Amino acid sequence: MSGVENVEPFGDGFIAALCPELIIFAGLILLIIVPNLGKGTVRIPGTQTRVMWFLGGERFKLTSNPRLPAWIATITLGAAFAQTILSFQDGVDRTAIVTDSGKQLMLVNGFSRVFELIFFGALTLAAFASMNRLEVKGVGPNLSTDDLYNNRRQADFYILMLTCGLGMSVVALAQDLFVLFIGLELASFSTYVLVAFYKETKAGTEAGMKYFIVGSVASGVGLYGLSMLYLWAGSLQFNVLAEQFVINGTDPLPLIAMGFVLVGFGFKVSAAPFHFAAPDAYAGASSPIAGILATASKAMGIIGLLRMLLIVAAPEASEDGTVWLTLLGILSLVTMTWGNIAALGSTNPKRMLAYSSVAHAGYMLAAITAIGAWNWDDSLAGDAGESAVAVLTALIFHLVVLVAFKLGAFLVLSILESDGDASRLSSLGGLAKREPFLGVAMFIFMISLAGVPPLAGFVSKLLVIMGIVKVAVGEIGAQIVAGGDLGLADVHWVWWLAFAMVINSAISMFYYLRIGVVMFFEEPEEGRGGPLPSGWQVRFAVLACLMVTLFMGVASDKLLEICEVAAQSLNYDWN
Amino acid sequence: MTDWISIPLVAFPLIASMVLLAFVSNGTERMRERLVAPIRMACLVFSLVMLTITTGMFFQYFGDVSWMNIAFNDYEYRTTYTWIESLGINWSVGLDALSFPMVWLTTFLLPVTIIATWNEKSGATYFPLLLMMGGALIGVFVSLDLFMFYVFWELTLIPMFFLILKWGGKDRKYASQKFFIYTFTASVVMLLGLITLYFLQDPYSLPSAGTMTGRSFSIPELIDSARASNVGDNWYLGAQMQKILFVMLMIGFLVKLPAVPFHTWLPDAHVQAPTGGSMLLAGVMLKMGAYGMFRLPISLFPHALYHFQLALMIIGMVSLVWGAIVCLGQTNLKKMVAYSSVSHMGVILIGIATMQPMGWAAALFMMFAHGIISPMLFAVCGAFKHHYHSMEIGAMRGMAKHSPWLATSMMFAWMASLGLPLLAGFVAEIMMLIALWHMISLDGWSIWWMVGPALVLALTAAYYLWSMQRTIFEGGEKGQPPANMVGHPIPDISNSEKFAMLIMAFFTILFGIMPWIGLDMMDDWTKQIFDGLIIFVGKGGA
Amino acid sequence: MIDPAWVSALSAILFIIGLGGAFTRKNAIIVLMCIELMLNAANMQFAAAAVHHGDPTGWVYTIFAIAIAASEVAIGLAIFLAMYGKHETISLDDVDVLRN
Amino acid sequence: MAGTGSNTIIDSDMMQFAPLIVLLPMLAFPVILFLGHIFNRNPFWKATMKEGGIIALVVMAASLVISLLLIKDHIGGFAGIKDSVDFLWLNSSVYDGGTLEPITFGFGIYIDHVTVMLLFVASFLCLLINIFSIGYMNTDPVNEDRNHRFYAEFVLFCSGMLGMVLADSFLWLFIFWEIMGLCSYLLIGFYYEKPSAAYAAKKAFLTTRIGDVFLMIGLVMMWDLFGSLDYSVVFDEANIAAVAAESSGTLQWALGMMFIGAVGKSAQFPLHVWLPDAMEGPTPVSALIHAATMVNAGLYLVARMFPFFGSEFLQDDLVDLAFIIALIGGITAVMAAAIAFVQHDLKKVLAYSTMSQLAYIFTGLGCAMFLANTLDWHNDEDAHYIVIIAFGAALFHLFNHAMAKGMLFMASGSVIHEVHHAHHHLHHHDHHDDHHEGDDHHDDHHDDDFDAQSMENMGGLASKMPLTATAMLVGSASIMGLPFIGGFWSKEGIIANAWRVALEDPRFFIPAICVLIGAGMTGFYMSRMWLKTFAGKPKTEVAAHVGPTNTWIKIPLFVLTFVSLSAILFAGMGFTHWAPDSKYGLMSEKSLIDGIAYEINHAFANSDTFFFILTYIAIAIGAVLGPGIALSLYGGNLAEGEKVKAWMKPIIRLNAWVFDRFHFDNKSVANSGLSRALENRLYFDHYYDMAMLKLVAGFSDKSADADKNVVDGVIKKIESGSQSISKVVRSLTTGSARDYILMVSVGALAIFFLLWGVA
Repeated sequence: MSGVENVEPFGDGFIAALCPELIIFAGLILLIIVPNLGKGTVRIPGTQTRVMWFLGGERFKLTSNPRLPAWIATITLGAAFAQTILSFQDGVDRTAIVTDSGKQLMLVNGFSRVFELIFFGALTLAAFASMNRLEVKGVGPNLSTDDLYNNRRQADFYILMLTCGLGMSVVALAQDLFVLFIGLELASFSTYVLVAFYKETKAGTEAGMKYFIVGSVASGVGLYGLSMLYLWAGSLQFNVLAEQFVINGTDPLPLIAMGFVLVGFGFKVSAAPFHFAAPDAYAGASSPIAGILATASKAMGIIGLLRMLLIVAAPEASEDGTVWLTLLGILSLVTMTWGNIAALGSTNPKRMLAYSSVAHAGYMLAAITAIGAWNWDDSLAGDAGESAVAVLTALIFHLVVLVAFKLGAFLVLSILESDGDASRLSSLGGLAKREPFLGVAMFIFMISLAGVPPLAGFVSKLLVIMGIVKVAVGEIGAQIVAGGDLGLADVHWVWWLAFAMVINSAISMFYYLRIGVVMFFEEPEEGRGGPLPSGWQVRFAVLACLMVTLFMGVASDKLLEICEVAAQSLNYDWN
Repeated sequence: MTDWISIPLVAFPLIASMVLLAFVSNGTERMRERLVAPIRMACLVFSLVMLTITTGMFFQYFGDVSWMNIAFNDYEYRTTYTWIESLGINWSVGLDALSFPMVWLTTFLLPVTIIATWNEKSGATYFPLLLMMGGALIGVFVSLDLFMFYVFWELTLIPMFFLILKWGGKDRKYASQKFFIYTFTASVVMLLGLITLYFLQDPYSLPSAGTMTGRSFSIPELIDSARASNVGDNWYLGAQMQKILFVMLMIGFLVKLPAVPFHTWLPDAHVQAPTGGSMLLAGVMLKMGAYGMFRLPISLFPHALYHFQLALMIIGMVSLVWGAIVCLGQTNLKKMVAYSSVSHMGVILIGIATMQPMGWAAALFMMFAHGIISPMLFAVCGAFKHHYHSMEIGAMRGMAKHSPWLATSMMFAWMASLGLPLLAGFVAEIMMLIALWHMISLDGWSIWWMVGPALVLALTAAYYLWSMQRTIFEGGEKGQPPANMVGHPIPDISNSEKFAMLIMAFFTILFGIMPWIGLDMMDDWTKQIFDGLIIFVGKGGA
Repeated sequence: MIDPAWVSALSAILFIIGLGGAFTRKNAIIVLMCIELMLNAANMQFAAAAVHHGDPTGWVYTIFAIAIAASEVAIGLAIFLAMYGKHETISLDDVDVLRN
Repeated sequence: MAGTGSNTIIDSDMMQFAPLIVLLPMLAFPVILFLGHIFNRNPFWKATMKEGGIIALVVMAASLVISLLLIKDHIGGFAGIKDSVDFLWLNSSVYDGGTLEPITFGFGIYIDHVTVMLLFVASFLCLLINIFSIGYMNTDPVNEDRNHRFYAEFVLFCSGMLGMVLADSFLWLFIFWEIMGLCSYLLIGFYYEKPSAAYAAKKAFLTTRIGDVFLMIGLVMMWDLFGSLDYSVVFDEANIAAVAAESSGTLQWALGMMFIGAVGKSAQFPLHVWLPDAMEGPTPVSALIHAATMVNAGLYLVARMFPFFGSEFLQDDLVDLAFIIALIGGITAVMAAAIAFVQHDLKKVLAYSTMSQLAYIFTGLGCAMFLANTLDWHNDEDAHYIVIIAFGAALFHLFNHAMAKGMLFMASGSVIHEVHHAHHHLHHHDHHDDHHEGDDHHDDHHDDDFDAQSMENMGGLASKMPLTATAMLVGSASIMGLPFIGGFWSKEGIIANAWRVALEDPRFFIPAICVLIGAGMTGFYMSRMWLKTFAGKPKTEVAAHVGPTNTWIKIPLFVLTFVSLSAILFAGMGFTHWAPDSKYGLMSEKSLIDGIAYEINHAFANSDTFFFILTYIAIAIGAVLGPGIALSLYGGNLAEGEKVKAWMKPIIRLNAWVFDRFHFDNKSVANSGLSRALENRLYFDHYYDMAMLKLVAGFSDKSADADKNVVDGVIKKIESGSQSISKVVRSLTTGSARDYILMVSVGALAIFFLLWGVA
């Protein structure tokens, strides 16, 4: 499509287009080098002259500061985030990275920018908040080796954060399924390690192992699906695949391949039945990381699903819209119900949030199903396209604001975790008395998750439901408005997904409110009545989340526009 | 026209109370104690300002307003600001004869509640919560935008949740969550109905349509288009869709009302709620359900309304009778009063189901009258609990002797609630009866429909008198105070409580003797809405 | 030359073996090996498809996939090591602190 | 005919003050309440203001004065109706099958003959009772510090009664009717600390409420027929014609429903149970409720229905209802009289007597209604006269009974008051001597078993309370229908009319026989009451120490004695005529002497042989047989040395003579099953209580359980059920990574097959 500027790798405009990623890349290098800067010398071969080359040896005061990696990572991610926001300033440039053989590798557009916003935003907050999480064994030259080792872990942790961000943004940018997959794996590997990074506890390593094993199997299945797709189409370029799907999308081979690919992404978004490792992983991982898993990582999976289902496999293949419609509908229904029902009885706040995250995955799948209920092929014009854009906008909006309240909730738990434990409901006891700000913030996050107005969670859920309903009634809406005597039986069945969503929201109220009750009106656990661990960074992050949650509830217009641009760009700009 | 609603009646109470809450809850215990008096006074003063504004509105002080001649679906003090343009969401407020009495009632009850519960513990957070509650409630009534309506609709839950949770009785955790979840469940179903309704518009046909969706959330515009398309052989959205949407919206409203069998959250919430919470809950919050019915399903879906007339009548009758019968079996004073609310809300439903303008006016007036009487009932219950540390009927007898004020207030409130003539409740009851019988004879219904109201008129008297016999009467010198009261002096209600009771009693009498003050505009409104229906009835919709 | 279809068939068998092994074996290392089998099955398919289509991209994919597999092993072993440090077992069945 | 026909608005200057009759007492209510609350122990308030009694007196006097002036103008103008909407209550509209009809309810004043009669009775008696109350209530220590409450409730009650009488529509009649109900509830429960009083108050309210419900339904039905409840509309012949053409059956049902309301309010069978218990209230209350006002409300309501019965267009349509009214009256007359036979409580005898006499009036009204409904009285002069006389007799009995019974209650109150005082004095004296402490008035009032109301504790009081005894005597005679005294004039008319109707319609033989027997029974129990109280020897030490009564009490007794004795004057003035019809106006045709002569002639020398004989049979039964048996059973001579006033000597002597000569042992009768049944009030209360407790309370308890366990149980089940489902679901997350992989594989396979199937 016109308006897309093609750029060769490392060619003109490459830096401008991939500025956020390059910032991260630079930060990554800095993060590797800077903590190693010291009074290290190197002997010039053959001589006894030792020349200072500043690597290794006794570190400088600044570089030996264990907080340094955290600051570097935060600033890097923050800069990338800022850069992303700035790029919205005057319309998003659409820039494709194209190899000289004409293969499109990446595409920078509104869609990718918004997702970068999600990734970098979440990661910045998590990185900033983690400053208070990771143990710091003092500062200065007189540290034991163990202490030094501990402090060195800081760098590792934030390096993984950055690679995670890099991988995720590659996913957002990718125009080739395999590129997407590589980005996905990069991010996944980072998260595997980050989950296991909490290795001081039994649960941490176990969580890492489970997440890794199940994740690997899922991505193995996904990769095999990719190979089948490649076998079928001879390319993994989205545009090529899409063209092929239009021609013979009902072949068993691509369908089955697509199913396998879905498994890979399904795991990332923790859709049932691929979600089993998720509650364990969330429960075992440190809370900021769990927050990343529930927000950024999930958004990444959603990108995969969107690309795969909407760009590649959406073209008309059966009478009922698209072939995968029923499949995804069932998946979404099962996922949201499963998540909510499981969360009902969960007494571990983190597991509860994990299950709630599963439920949210179900809502998002419902949204995607709704898009699929439309004939995507004809969607380039008219109301149909609008409907799709509406749902997509809602979905993207949901993902953006989800960062605020889901991650925020995890960050509050993170403070409790530093206080000792956050794996029991009772560990939240009396939070509102111990620190009213955190209690109130947590309560707002909870009811936002449940979808109570006027919070961001309500708007996002409302938008998703609106999108689904619009799709469901859109086709016959005109007839109904004209007075045609049509009922629910005539409305597309995805309407019932919206119904399931609202019922599930109501069910979810049970466990979200329970948290509020515990925080406000139960006594703290034995011996935990004192003040919570200090640390302004994490509280600042919570505050930021809170502000976004509140603000997006009442003034979501601007963000909606951005999301709409993103949604449209997915629709119009894929080639 | 100056916007007299948005800031002073909705935004300021909400924001100010939130700021106060944030400020206070982060302070120390000592600071909180010191701040009780100024915060209470500030809340009272502001609520009085709100009352002044609404009263001024009534007396047409703020602008050229005539409550009597507003065309149907036209609103006074109408103000609209764009909120979320892409979705067609506006901050749109206005008042008509349906909403104004409710708004006035809310502003009236706020200071009364504050005065009645002047010495509530943890006042520094309690009074701002009341104010917040008031702002949210008014928000519901003034909203002329579905989105805004729903936002405020749910927003009312939060302060009430905290009021019950923090100041409630022994089972407050259970009660507050049940209250929240029960009504939330119903209202999300309603939300889905609202959204479905939203998308059943011609894209970009309405003036305030969203730039992205092409649809409008504007209630007046929707009602206009409904009115426009309910002509000829057409029904707005077709008969089936009307019924579906009607049911979905009604689920939300019926639970809020509440109607049997969706009422069980109410006794729990009321028994556990603090006095102030109960007063606002019974006084205004229940009316949200009835208000919503009038504002949306009744205005929009006449065909469905006729179709479900029988169902509404049955639900109303069952609520009426069942509430009264269960009342008689209660031993807890507050629970009894709560069930009496269920019973009275049945009157509203029956009034609606009569499909008579008079029945609707009765329902509207019942909303209003019950909004003054039931807070008084709960204020009495609260004082009872406060002084005698028990809610059991018979725990304290012979109140007439040692607590004449409380006894008098109780008797007054009880009598008002059982529909004593010249008190506000009677007006609605007799109008409902007349309208019901008129419908029965006009439409050839079975006269056995009269049995329910007749039975309840007697039963209501029975349970109220029964409880008075065991509280106000008997006892005296020989009466046994509850075990925990033995040896303590038995105080009468405090001056602030007396004052609040007197105010409520005054208005109960005022609206009993001169119901036309409020009824005239309600009558006007029901006539206007009914004018549209007659065309409809004419084409055989019933 | 071998028909790529045969290679594909082989890769399918490998994939099934890998997948089956992944959930039947309880030793973490063996499960890791099974996962490698699955990845390799994909690699073979890529290679076969590359031949089938005469498109060199497939080989590029294969190379990348091999790299991915390698790093996966590295990460996996590291995680298992850490797990062993805490749980003193690498049997998947015995590691169930987190459940329900 | 009353009401209908002429809608002339009389030009009376007093009309503009008419609302004050209602408003003054109504406004006095809060004034007395609050002043009393504020100045509770202020000596000026207590001694001079009589704790509000004077305020009440002033407003009641003002009401009476305005009423009298109004009545005077009314008599002078004598032309029907003032019908004006002075006060708009509410507006609404109904959908009437095509159009919206606006409707209006407003309050106005409506004056006609029936109104004037009741207005006089109510305002006159209220004032007298007010005077009596000051003497009665303010001297009883048990009322200390709460008399202001009494006066406040009293004036509100009066306001309700006067409002009901003056109202110009059935709706406002009902509204004031209910206010009276509330006040009767408050007044009966005046001694709130007594469980029996609390119970009685509740019972009174609930029983009348049941009637009220029917009344409300009747009103609603009537509204539906006429589109209004204003008298001017519903009594309009044209409107009645329109309704009669379509749905005279519905109208009969509506009137029947309203009649049930009257049954409740006037304590007729089967809603009579509240009235005896209502004696728990202070005596002035009993006088107020049972004589002057509340019980008359039901009669007034039925009398108000007369235009329907009298309408040409409804001729013969409402016969059944008329019969039911008469029947209920007949049954209650006999039943209540029988129960009165065995009562020992002075006030309860009067209560049953009230019930019985009201029943007479109902029978009279029923018969009058029947006549009006069957005879062509609009055109036939004779028929017209018959109808007017029948209706007038019933209303005149209302008047006579109200006066006599009010006096009887006040007199009995005076007796009880003095007996109680005597007892208190004796007891207190002992108390003081023994323990030298004088506190606990209240305790000794309530604790001991002495019952100041029981006739077993009295006897021989004729010498100690001459005025009271006289008043009682006159009152009793009036109720009994002794010739020439009070009720005689009206009762004869009722009996005669009952028989007249019975000759027309054999169904009416039941009420006719009932009222005839009832006359004898009345003679018996009223005599019994007087004799047990005033004749014979003092039965207790207390009775021997009773002293005379105070002036406040004497005034009303004196006045009413005069009124009762001079009933012939009222009869002569044409009270029996003018009440229902302007045609027989007060002194418009006849002079007073003529009137009296006519009445006497009519009563004792009826030209119709049947009625001539009937009259003497009735006199024989009521004035000779009944009292004779009572004389032979009770009383006897006074104690030695007791002196009575000259005019009472013959009575005492007669009693002594009969007692000595004809005394017989009635133990076997007194111990019979019937007697026990009568003492238990024929078990009505028992079964009603059973019904309330077992049926209603039991059912409501069950319902409350059901609400908690079934309706709410479903919700709780959903909650607990979802928790257990959650447990099952969560148990699928076993914790083993292998299971997770298995699930992934299963999921993958499922997708595989699903898509395979699609493909």
